[in-house]
Amino acid sequence: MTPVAVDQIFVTTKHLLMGYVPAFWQPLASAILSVVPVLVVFPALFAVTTVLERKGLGRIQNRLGPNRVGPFGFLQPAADGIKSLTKEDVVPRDADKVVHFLAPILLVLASFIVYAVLPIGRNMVIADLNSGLLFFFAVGSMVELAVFMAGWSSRSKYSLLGAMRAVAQMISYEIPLVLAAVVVIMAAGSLSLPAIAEMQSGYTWIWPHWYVLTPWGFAGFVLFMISATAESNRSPFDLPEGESEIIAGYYIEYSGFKFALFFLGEYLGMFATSGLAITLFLGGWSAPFSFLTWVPSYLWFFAKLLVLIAAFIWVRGTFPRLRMDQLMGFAWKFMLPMTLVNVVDAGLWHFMPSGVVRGVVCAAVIVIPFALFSRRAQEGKKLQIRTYRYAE
Amino acid sequence: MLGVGVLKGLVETARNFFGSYVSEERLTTLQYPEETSPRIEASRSFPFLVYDGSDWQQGMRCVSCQICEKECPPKCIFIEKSPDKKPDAVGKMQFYPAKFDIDISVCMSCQICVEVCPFDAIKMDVDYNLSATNRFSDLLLDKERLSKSNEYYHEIHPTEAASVDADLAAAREKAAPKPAAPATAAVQTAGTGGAAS
Amino acid sequence: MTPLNLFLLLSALLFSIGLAGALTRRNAILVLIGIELMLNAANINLIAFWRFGPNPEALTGVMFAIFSISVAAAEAAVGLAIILAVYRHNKTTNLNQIDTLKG
Amino acid sequence: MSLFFLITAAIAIGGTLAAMTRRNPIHCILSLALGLVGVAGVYLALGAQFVGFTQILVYVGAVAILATFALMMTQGHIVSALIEPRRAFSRSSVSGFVTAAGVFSVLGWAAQSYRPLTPSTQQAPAAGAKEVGVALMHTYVLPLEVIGVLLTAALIGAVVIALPSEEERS
Repeated sequence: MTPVAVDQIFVTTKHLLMGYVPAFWQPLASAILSVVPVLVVFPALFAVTTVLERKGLGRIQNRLGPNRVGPFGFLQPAADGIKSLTKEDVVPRDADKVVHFLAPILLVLASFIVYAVLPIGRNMVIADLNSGLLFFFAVGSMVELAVFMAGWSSRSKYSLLGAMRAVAQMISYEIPLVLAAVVVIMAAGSLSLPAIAEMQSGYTWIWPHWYVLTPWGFAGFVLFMISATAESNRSPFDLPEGESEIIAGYYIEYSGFKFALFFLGEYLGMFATSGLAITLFLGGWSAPFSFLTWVPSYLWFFAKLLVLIAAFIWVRGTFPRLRMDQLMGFAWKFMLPMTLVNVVDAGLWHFMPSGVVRGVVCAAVIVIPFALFSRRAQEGKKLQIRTYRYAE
Repeated sequence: MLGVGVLKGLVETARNFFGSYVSEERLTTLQYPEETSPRIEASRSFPFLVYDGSDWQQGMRCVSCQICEKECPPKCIFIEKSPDKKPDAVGKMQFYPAKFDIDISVCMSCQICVEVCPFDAIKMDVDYNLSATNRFSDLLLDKERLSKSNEYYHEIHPTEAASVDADLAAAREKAAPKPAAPATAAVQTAGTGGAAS
Repeated sequence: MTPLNLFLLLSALLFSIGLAGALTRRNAILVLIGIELMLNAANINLIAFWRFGPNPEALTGVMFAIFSISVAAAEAAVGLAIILAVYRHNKTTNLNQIDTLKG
Repeated sequence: MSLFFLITAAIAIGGTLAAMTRRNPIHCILSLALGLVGVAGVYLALGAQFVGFTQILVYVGAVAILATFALMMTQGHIVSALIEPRRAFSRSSVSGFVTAAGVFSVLGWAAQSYRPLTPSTQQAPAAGAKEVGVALMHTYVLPLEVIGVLLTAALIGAVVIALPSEEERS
């Protein structure tokens, strides 16, 4: 088989299967054939990621991590799933039963719908909407509502505090998230994610045309990933959960399988934003070097996804949780101005003639404000190695 | 500049991550049920009752004075005095506990019962594998389950047990001139045997 | 294709629901929500007439709807800020109890 | 008549009806979000993708959340204060319903008596991001600037209004 045939094997298989379906049922069959793999692959990835995350975090803290269930502990998610399925489903007596029940469902639903516009490989996207990116952010904003529903309906102080924290945080970080993505829209001139991925699939000598390799693209990627970490409530921005203060935040009153659904929704959201970052900045399904294009495109997508997941785990194992005022200050005083500067930088890149001068100028336009902002941020703060005093 | 500390932190955790695969001394984890850490002599878990000799009912050092019951902060000890008397470790006729229960789900391992016991009858155990399926009856230890021999005590806390045996032997010396009841002779020899080992 | 009449009927219905809510509810926030609903009903009209109108390439209706959405967003922000300020004075958002102009 | 339109219209009507009739304001806001998603679906049925997704982004992501925040910052801590009393047949509500019914009958009569119109193009004209952007930057550049000024003014104005005054803060 030629590399192209291997690359398109899922697409051709689908077309082959569609040939056996009567014309009336074809739209439905096509939808099912496209949707079911996504519904299978990403939850499976969730299961694998939980093990990898726990093992990775363990190694970062010089522990072993889970290693009992199955070979090297890789059947741990099955054990966790059985456990959460057999646990009692507790609903607080004063809870708003309907909203309490709908919240995890809405969360998982919103996290799943987002995958409709993500190109997983060449010609592999469920719905090629010409406002795909807008769709992504629009559906992503429903997660906030789900989180609020979960927190409010539980009728618990902790969950309400956690939900309000989470919503405030997600709204604050949605602005830098969208503004960081705007530079790519400016460069690509399209909101369709497959088109954006296609735009980056060319090569100069062996180097790809990924947006991350430009000054504004790199800055945009870093800003996007920071905002994505905050959007998916992951450490170091996980204070909606804040075990030490508000126990588990908005899902404290959930147990059993609903709790597992929250977990699933959170991880699916993380995969989706990582997938979006890959599509916007890391060239989607395209190979990193021109001599590697024979590897199927979907493998590249998942390889990049795993790398980003590893980065998320690494960051989670490294940084302590921020304080609420630090979190908000970081969003409004650093992220937002930096993304606005980045938008200006992308415009500059677009209108300057290509060459070394352009690269230097555009890099300077990013680096100088960054240095200024970081000096502002550290002004008046005594940064020193903390000396520990023990109680006497 | 902002971000340098972030990168330093990332490098540190990466070093931990890869180091845990390379160097053995980084991983301090023990695979618990298969391997256990070496026992430390000073470790303590929950109280037990010491008896001398081989018969736990005869050799019971406890004279049911109920000081530990009164002193216990969480009140987890329950003692019922016996109607009759039997010779104690020193050979004096004393009461013995008809019932001696410790609820170790309540016990907080403070060791006050050991401190206040004038007869060296209650000591701290080191066993920590105490999980049980029934939280009521399995965690309420009665007299029989609490009794452990002096040899066991020597095994877990050798230094402490030796000094306790020396004290007991001295007390027995003082009590020896008086005519001892025939039944205590066996206990006495067993007690000295324990001290010698 | 759905006939235009249905879109207009839907829009009229949503407008009436919003109007009824704005007239009958006592909570200031819900009155504001009713007004938002009426704006949305108007937007349906704009989009429907753009789609069925003679010159859809000009995007007039879409543009009007986009501007209307942004005006509605601004209105919601200012309106809720006013409600917060009023609440701080009167300790209520019930419109029946907010009956003085003096702060 | 397409199935998609029927479903979205049903969602829109159901959601907005619930939003205006539920007694618990939080339920009202949540059902309003649902109803506005339905309205966005109606936009999609009309082929206006960009406006539909903007609708979800603005109303579900921003306005509904803003309304919940306003509710929480005013009386959210008292659960019983949130629930409105049942008074469906008071004078003011009856007059409100009558007014709304009158408006609906007039509007509905106008909509029904409209001569049936078919779209001039079978396929909806492209109203994606690119076309909207071009239109915004050419034909509608003045309204765009005005909207920008309006939004900035609204942002600053909302902050100034909502901030507690000096004596209240001390």
